[in-house]
Amino acid sequence: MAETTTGLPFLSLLLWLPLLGALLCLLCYRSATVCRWLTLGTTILVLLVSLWLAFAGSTGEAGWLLFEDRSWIEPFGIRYTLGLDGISLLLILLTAFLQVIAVLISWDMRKHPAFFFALVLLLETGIIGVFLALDLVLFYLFWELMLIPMFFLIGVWGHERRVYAAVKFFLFTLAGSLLLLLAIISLYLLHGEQTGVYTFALAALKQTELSFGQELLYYLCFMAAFVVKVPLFPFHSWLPDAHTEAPAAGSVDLAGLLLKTGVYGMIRFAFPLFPQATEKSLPVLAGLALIGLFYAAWIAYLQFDIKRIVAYSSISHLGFVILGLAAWNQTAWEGSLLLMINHGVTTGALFVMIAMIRQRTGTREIDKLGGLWKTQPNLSAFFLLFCFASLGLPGLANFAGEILILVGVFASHPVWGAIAVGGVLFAAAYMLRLVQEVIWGSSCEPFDKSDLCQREWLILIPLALLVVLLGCYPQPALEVMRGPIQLLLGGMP
Amino acid sequence: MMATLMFYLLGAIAVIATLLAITRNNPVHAVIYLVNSFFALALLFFLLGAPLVAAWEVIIYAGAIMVLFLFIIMMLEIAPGQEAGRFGPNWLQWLPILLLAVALGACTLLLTGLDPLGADGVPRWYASPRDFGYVLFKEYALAIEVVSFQLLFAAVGAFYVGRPERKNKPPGEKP
Amino acid sequence: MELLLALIPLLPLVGGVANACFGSRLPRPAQAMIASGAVIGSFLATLGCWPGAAGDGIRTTLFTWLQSGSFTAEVGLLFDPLAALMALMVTGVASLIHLYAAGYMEDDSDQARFFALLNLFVFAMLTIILADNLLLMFLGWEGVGFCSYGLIGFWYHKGENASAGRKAFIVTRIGDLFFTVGLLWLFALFGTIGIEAINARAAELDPTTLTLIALLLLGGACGKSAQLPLMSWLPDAMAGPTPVSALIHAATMVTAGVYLLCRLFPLVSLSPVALGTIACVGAFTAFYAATCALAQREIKRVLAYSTMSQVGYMFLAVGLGSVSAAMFHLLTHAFFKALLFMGAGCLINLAGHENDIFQMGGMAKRSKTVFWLFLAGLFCLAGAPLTGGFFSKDLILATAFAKGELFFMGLYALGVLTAALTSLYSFRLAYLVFAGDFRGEELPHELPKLMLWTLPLLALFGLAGGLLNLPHLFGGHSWLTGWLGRDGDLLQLPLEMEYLLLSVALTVFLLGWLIAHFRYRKLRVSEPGCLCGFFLSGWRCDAFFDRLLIRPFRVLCRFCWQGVDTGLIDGLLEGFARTCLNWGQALRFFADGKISRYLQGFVWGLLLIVGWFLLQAVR
Amino acid sequence: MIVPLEHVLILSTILFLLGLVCVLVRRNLIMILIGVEIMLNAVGLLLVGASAFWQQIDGQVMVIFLMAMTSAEVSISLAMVVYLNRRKGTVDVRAFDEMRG
Amino acid sequence: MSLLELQSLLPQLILALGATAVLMGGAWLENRRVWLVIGMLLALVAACAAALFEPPLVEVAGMYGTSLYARFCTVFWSLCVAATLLISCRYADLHRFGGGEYASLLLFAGAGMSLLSAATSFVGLFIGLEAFTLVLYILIAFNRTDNRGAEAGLKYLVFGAVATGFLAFGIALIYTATGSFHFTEALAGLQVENSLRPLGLAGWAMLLVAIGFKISLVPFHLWTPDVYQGAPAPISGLLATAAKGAVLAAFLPLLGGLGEAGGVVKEVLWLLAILTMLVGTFAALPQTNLKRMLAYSSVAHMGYLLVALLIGGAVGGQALLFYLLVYSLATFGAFGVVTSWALAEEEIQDYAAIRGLGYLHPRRASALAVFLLSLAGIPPLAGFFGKFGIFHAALRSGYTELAVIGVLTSLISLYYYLRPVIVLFMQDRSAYQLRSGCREEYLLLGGCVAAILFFGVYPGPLLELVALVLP
Repeated sequence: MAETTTGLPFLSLLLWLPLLGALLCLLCYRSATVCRWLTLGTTILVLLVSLWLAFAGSTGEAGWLLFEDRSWIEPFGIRYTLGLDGISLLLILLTAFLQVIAVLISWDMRKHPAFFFALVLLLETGIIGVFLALDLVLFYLFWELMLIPMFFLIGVWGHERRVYAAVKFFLFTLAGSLLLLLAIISLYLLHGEQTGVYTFALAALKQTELSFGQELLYYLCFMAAFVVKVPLFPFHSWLPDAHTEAPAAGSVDLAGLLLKTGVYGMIRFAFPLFPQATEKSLPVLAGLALIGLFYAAWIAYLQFDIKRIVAYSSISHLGFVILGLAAWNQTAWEGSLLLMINHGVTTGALFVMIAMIRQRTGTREIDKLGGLWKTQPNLSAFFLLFCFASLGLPGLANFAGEILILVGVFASHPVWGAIAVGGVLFAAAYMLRLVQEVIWGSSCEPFDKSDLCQREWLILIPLALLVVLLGCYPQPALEVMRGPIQLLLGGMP
Repeated sequence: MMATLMFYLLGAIAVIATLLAITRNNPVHAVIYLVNSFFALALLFFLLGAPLVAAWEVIIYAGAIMVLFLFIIMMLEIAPGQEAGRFGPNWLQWLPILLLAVALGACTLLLTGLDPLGADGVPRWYASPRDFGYVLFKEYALAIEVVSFQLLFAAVGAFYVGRPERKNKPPGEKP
Repeated sequence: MELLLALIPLLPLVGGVANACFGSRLPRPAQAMIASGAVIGSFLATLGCWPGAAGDGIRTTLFTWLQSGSFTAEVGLLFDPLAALMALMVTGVASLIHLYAAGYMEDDSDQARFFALLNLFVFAMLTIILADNLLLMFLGWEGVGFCSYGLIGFWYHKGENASAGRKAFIVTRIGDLFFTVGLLWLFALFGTIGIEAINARAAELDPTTLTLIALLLLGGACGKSAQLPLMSWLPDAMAGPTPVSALIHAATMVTAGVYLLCRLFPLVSLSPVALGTIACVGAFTAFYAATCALAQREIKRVLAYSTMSQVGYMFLAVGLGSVSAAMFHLLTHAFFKALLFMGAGCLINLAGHENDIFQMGGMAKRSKTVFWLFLAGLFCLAGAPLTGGFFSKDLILATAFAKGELFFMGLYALGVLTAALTSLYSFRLAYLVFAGDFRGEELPHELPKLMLWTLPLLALFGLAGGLLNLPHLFGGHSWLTGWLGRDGDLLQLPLEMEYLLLSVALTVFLLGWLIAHFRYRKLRVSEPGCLCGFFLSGWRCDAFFDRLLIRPFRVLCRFCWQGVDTGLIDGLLEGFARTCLNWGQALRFFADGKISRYLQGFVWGLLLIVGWFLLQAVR
Repeated sequence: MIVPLEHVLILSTILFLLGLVCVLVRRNLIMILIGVEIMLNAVGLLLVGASAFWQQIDGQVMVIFLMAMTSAEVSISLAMVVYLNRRKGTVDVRAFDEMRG
Repeated sequence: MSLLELQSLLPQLILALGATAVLMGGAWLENRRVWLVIGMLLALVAACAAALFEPPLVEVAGMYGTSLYARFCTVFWSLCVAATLLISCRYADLHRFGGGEYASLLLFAGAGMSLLSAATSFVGLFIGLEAFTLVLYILIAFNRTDNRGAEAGLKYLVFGAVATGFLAFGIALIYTATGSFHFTEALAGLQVENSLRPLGLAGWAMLLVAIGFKISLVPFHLWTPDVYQGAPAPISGLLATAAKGAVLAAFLPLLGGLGEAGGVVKEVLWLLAILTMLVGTFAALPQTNLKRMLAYSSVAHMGYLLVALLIGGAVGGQALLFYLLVYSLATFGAFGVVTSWALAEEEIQDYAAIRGLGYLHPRRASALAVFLLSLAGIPPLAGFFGKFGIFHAALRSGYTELAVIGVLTSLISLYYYLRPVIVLFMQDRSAYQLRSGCREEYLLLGGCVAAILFFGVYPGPLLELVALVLP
C-alpha cells in the first residue's frame, strides 16, 4: 500500500494529543491545579480539532474524510491505518465533548489528581483510537487500551464495591476480546493463505473468501467482544456494577463512550467482514435486543440505587440501538447511530447530575432522597429535563433516534417494531419513579443546601442545549452519517 | 566365557550390595556397602574395557567421595535410627516406582524382543590409557577446562556455604 | 399570514421558555404578565388568521425536523376550519384561565414554574391542533402529557400529588403506545405521515387494516380523553391547582382525543366496526362516569367525572359519524366546564380551602355572584333547555336516534339515562354546596378580583353557546356544521320527532332536578351504602387494575432482577470464578513443601512420558 | 563377545532404579545424596558398556566428566548438609517444609 | 586446544576468567560494591564481545557452536547476569553478601548458560547445564541470614541432583542407541527405521524429565514456588529468566534437528504444554505471596513457551525467542521490584504487607503494575505481542486447541496479575514501610519499563532481529 496521507496527519494529532497531555500531567504531578488546567486544555483542544475536522473534512478516497496509512510492524504485516468517516466523526465529537464534561465534573478531585486526569486522557486516546483504527490489530490495541484506564478509574476512585466492579469489568470485557484476537489472527492467516498477502487491513480482509461455517465462527468470536461491550442482554451483568461503582467521570465515559465502541465495532468490522453470517444472525440479534430492552427496563424499575437505575436504562437503550441495526435499513441505522449519540449525551448528563446530587445529599439510596426541588430548584429542573429526554419525550434528544429506529424496524419487521414500542412505556415507568423519588415528595434535608455553582452551570447548560438541539434539529448529524451508512449497507442483505 | 561369568557375578554383587546399602538404617553401614558395590562396578568397568575409568572409580568414588560422606556423617554424628519410618508411611510412594520398574522392564523386553544387536553384543575391546588420554586431551580439552572451572567454583561455593556464620556484624554494615 | 400562523404556537412557547429560564429572577407580576400576554397574543393571532381558515385553510412549513430515507417529518402547520375552531377555543379559554390563574396563584411561591408549564401546555396543545403531520401532532400529544404531569404534581410536597401526576402520564402513555403503532403502521402503508395525504388516500386500504388502525387511534384517544378503560387517571388528576383542572382536564387536553378522531375522521369513518366501537366506548364511559359522579364527595372530583362523562358524549357523537355534533358539544362543554371549575376554585377559596361538599353548604350566602355563575354552569351541564349544553347534547342524542337501528337505539337509551343522571348529580352538587348553611368552620378567604372577572364571560359563552349551531327548529341554520363543511351531519327528522326528543330531554332534566331536590334539599348525613361506596371508588377500578396489572408487573420485575439477573447470570459467573479458585486451592495440596512428594511428582511425570513412548514404540 | 548389550542395560537400569528408590523413600538427606550417587554410577556403567559396544572412547570420557561433575556436586551438597544441620540441627528432609502452598 | 578455538569462545572466556579474577580480587579487597560493578562491566564486555566479535570457527571442539544464534543467546544471558548484579547492589549490602564470591559465581553462571545454549553435543550440553546449575545451588542459599534460603537451596539441590541423574541416564541411553554425542548423529537415534529407536525414546524420556525440572514443567514444577520464595530476589529473577531461557534456547535447535522423527516427542510436549498452562494458571490463582505467584506464573509462561518450542521452525522459533525476551524483561523487572522493596531482615512478599503502598512508592509500584500487565499480555505492553506471536504461530501450524487453551489461561491469569495491582493501588495503607529505592534499582527498573513499552508499540525491529538469528 502506498503512504497515502492527506496533508497534515490530523488524525494522529487528534489521537495522540490526549496521550501527550497525560504524560505532561504525570510529569507535573505535584500540583493538582496545573494538572486540572492541563487536562481541561487538552480536552478542549481535542474538541476544537475534531470540530475543525467536522468542517474541514472533505471526502477523500473510498469515502474517507481523512485517511492515514503508515507501515508499522512489517514482520506481521501490521500497519498504522487510520480513517475518519461521518460515523467516526460523530462519535469522536461526542467523545471529545463528553471528555470535557468529565474533566469538569471531577474538577475538585482530591485523591491523586494527576494520576486521575492522566488516566482520563489515556482513556480518551483509547476511545478515539478505536473509532479511527482501520487495521484490525491496531483496532484491537486501542480496544484493549481502553480497559486499563477504566479499570483504574473504577478501582481507585470508585465507591463501596469498586474493586469487585473493576475486576468484573476487566475480566468480562477481556474474555470477549481475547476471542476477538483469535478470530483476527486466524482470519489474517486464512487471507494470507488465499492471497499470499499477509495483512490486517480491513479493506483487504473484506475480500477473503470464507465458507459459511468459517464466517459464522469468526463472526461469533468478533461479536463476543462487541456484544459484551454494548452490552447485549445475557452479557450485560458487568455493566450495572461498573456504572454504579465508577466515579462520575468514569460513569460518564462508560455510558457515553465505551458502550458505543461495541456498536461501532459491529458496524465497522463484524458486519462488513462476515455478511452471510450477519444476515443469518440478525433475527437472533433482534430477539436479544428486544429481550434486553424490556428486561433491563423492568429491572431498572425496582432498583434502589439511582445510579443503578440509570445503568439499567442504558442497557435498555442500547437494546433499542441493536434492534435498529438488526432491522438493517437506512432509516433504522440512522436512528440507531443518532440514538447512540443522544444516549451518550443524556445518560452522561444524568450521571453528572447524580454525582452532583450525591455531593449534596451524600447518598444514592432512592429512599433517602426526595424533595430536592425545594432546596435546589435549578438542579432539579435540569434533572427533570434529562430524565424526560431519557424516557423519550418528543422534542428532546432520545425521541428523535427512537422514532427513526421504530420507523425503520416497523418498515421491515412490523412485529418487532410493535413490540419495541412497548419499551417506551416502561422507560417512562422507571424514569418517572426516579424523578418522583428524587426531586418530588417530601424533602430529605440535604446537608448541602447550595444550588448549582458556576462550574456546574457551565457543565449543565451545554448538555441541556445539546439535548434540546439534538431533539429538535438532528438533521445535520443525520446528513453527516448518511453517506457512510449507505456505504456500509450497500451490497448487503 | 570366563569374562561373561565374571560379568554376571559382579553384577549380582553390585546389585546386592546396593540393595543392602539403601536399606541400611545406619548411614555408616550404608556407605560401607556402597563402597563394596563400587568396587564391583569398578571391576565391571575393567571387564568392559575401561581400565582407566575403573581405576578412577576406585580412587574417586570409593576413595574420595565415600570417605567424604563418611567424614561428614561422623562430623555431624548422625545417630542411627534417627530416621523413623524410613520407608515412608504410605505405599503410595512405592506405586510409581513399581510402575516405573514395570515400564522400564517393558522397554528392555521390547528391546530384547526386537534384538537389534543380535549376535554382536559387547565385544572384547580394550581402550588403552594412551588412546584414552589422546582422545581426552585432543578432543575434549575444552571440556576439561570447563570442568576444572566448575570444580574451582564448586570449591568456592562449598567454602562459602560451609563456612560458619560471621558473628558480631550488625546487618547492613559493610565488611 | 403564514408568519401569523406560526406565531400562534410560538408565542406560548417563547413565553413558557422565558418563564422557565428567567422566571424565577423576574418580579411576580412580570411572570404572570409574560404568560398571559403570550397566550392572549396567540389568541389575537388566531383571530388574525381566522379569515384564511375558510375552505381548505392555510399551511406553512417552518423547517424539517427529521428526514431519513423516505421518512420525512416537517414542522408544518395546517390551519383549516376544524383546527381554526379548536385553536380559537383553546387560545380563548386559555387566555381567560391565565388571567384567572394570575389571581389564583397570587401567593404561591413557585409561580414561575406554574406559568412556564401552563404556557408550554398551551403551546403543546396548539401543536396538536395545528400539526399537519402525525409525528408533530405526537410531539404535542406527549407535550401536553408532560405539562399535565408537571402541573398535576405542582404541589409536590404531598407525595400523592406527584404520584397522581405520574399515574396520569403513564396511563395516557399507554394510549400513546397505540397511537405510535398506528402512526408507524400508517407510514408503512402510505409512506407519509401527512394528515391530509393520509385522509385523502385512506380509501385505498382494505377494511381489516383500516379497522385495526382506527382502533389503534381510538386507543390513543381513549388515553388522552380518559375514556374506558384508560379513565382512571382523571379523577386523581384533580390534585393539581384548579386553573390546571379547568384548562387541561376540562376544556382542552381531555378533548384532544375527540379532536384526533375528528382530524382523521375520513380514515376512521371508513370502518363501521371502528365507529361502532367508538360510539360504545363513548356511551359507556358517559354512563360510568355519571354514576361515579353521583357519589363523589369532593367538588372537583364530581366535576372531573362529569367531564369524563361529557367527553363520552363527544365520543358517542364521533362514533355516530357526526363530527359537527362532537365539535359542537366540545365547544360548549369547554366553556361551561371551564366556568364550573373556576367557580369551584372560587368556592373552595370561599370555603377556606375546603373541597368536601359535605363540609360546604350555604355558599350562596358567602358570595352571590359566584352562586349565580356556578349555577349557570350547572344548568348548562345538566342540559337545561336553551343553554348551550342542552343544544349540543340534544344534537348528539338526536343523531343517535336518527340512525334508527336497534344498536343505536340502545346507545340513545343509554345516553338519555346518562342525561338523567347528569342533571341529578348536577343539582345534588348545587344543593349540597349552596343550600342550607355552612357546615364547616373555616373562615372564607377573600377572592382576588381577577378571578371573578373572568367568570361572566365564560358563563355568557356557555349559556349562549347554542347559537353556534342553532338547529332549524329554533330558526337557526347550523352555522358550525356549515363551517366544518359537513352538511352530511344535518339531521332530516320529521318535526314531531324533534319535539318528542326535546320533550324527552326536558323531562329527563326535570326528573333529575326533582329527585335531587327531594334527596338533597337538606343534607341527611347517612353512611354511604355499598352501592354508593362502589360508585365513590369509581367502580373499584383502581383496585381492579392494581390486582390485574401492577402487582403482577412488580412480581415480574422482581423475578427478572433477583431471579434471573442476580440469581442466574451472576450466579453462573460467580460459580465459574469460585470453581477456578477451588481448583487452585486443590493444587496447593500437592505443593505441601515435602521433598518426597515433589520427587514423586517427578516419577509420575517420568511414568507419563515413558508410558506414552512405550505406546508409540509398540505401535 | 562378553555379554549382550541388553544385559548391561538391564543391570544399569536396575542400579539406577535402586538409586531412585533410595532417593524416593529415604528421609535422611545423606541417604538421598547416596541414592543420587548410585544413579550416577549406573549411568557410568551404561556409558562404559555403550562405549565398548561402539568401540569408541567418547563414552568413557563422558564417564570421567560425570565423575568430576559428581565430585563437585557432592562437595557442594555436603557443604550444604553441614550448613543445614547447623541451622536446623537435623538432616531429616521432613524438617524442611517451611515454605508450602 | 588451538588459539582459534579460544578466540571463538571469547565471550565465555571473558566471563569465566573474569569470574576467577573477581574471585581472587575479592579475597584481597573486601569492598562489595566495587566487585559487583566490575562484574557487571565484565558481563557487559562479554556481551559486546559476543555481539561484535566475529568468531573464526563455526564449531569449537565438536561441542560448542558459534552461530549467530549462540552469540545472540550469549549476549542475552550476559545482559541478564549484568542486570542481576546491578539490581543486587543494595540487596547485597543489606544481606552482607561476600561481594567477590557473589559476582564471580554469577559471572560463571553466565558462562555456563552461554555454553549450554551454544552446545552442539550432549557432552557440551551436560557440562554447560551442570556448570550453572552447580553455581545456582550456592547462589540460592547465598543469603546466609535466613532459613528459607537454606531450605530453598536444599530443595533445588536435591531436585537438581536427581535431574542430573536423569539427564545423564538419558544421554547415556541415546549414546547407547546411536554411538555418538554429537547432536546431528545422536538425533538419528529416533529415526523410525532405526532398530534402537526404543532406546532413543527412553533416552528422550529421561532428557525430557531433566528439561522438565530445569524449566519447571508440570509435573516437575513443584519445587519452583518454594525455591523462588526462598532464594534471594535477584537470584529468583535470574532463575526465572536466564536459567530457564538457556535450557529452552539449547533445546530449540535440538528439537528442530529432530524433524519428522520428533513426532512422538512433540506429542509429549503437547501434553506437557497443556498441563503446564492449566496447572500453572490455576495454582497461581490463590497465591497471596508475590514471589510464589510469580513462580507459578513463570510455570504458566513456560507452558506458552513450550507451545512455541514444539511448533519449532521459523515461526515457532521467532515466537519463542521474542516471547522469551519480553517475558524475561517483565519477570526480571517484577523480581527487581521485590528486590528493591526488601528490608534487611526480610523480603516484603505478602500482599498483606504491601497493601495500599502504591501511592507511597509510585514509581516502583507502577513499574510492577506494568510488568504484571505485560505478563498478562495487555496491550500496549510487549507481553501482548509475545502472546500474539505464540497464538499466531499456534494457529498457523494448526495447533488451534493449544491457542484456545492459551487464550483461556491468559484470561484467568489476568485475575492473579491484577491482584497485586489492586492490593497496591486500591486498598488502604498497611503498616509496613518499604525501603526507598536506590539509583541502580531505578536505572534497571526504568530500563525494563522503557523496553517493555517500546517493544509493546514497536516490536518490529526485535522481531526481525530474532528472525535473523534463528538457526
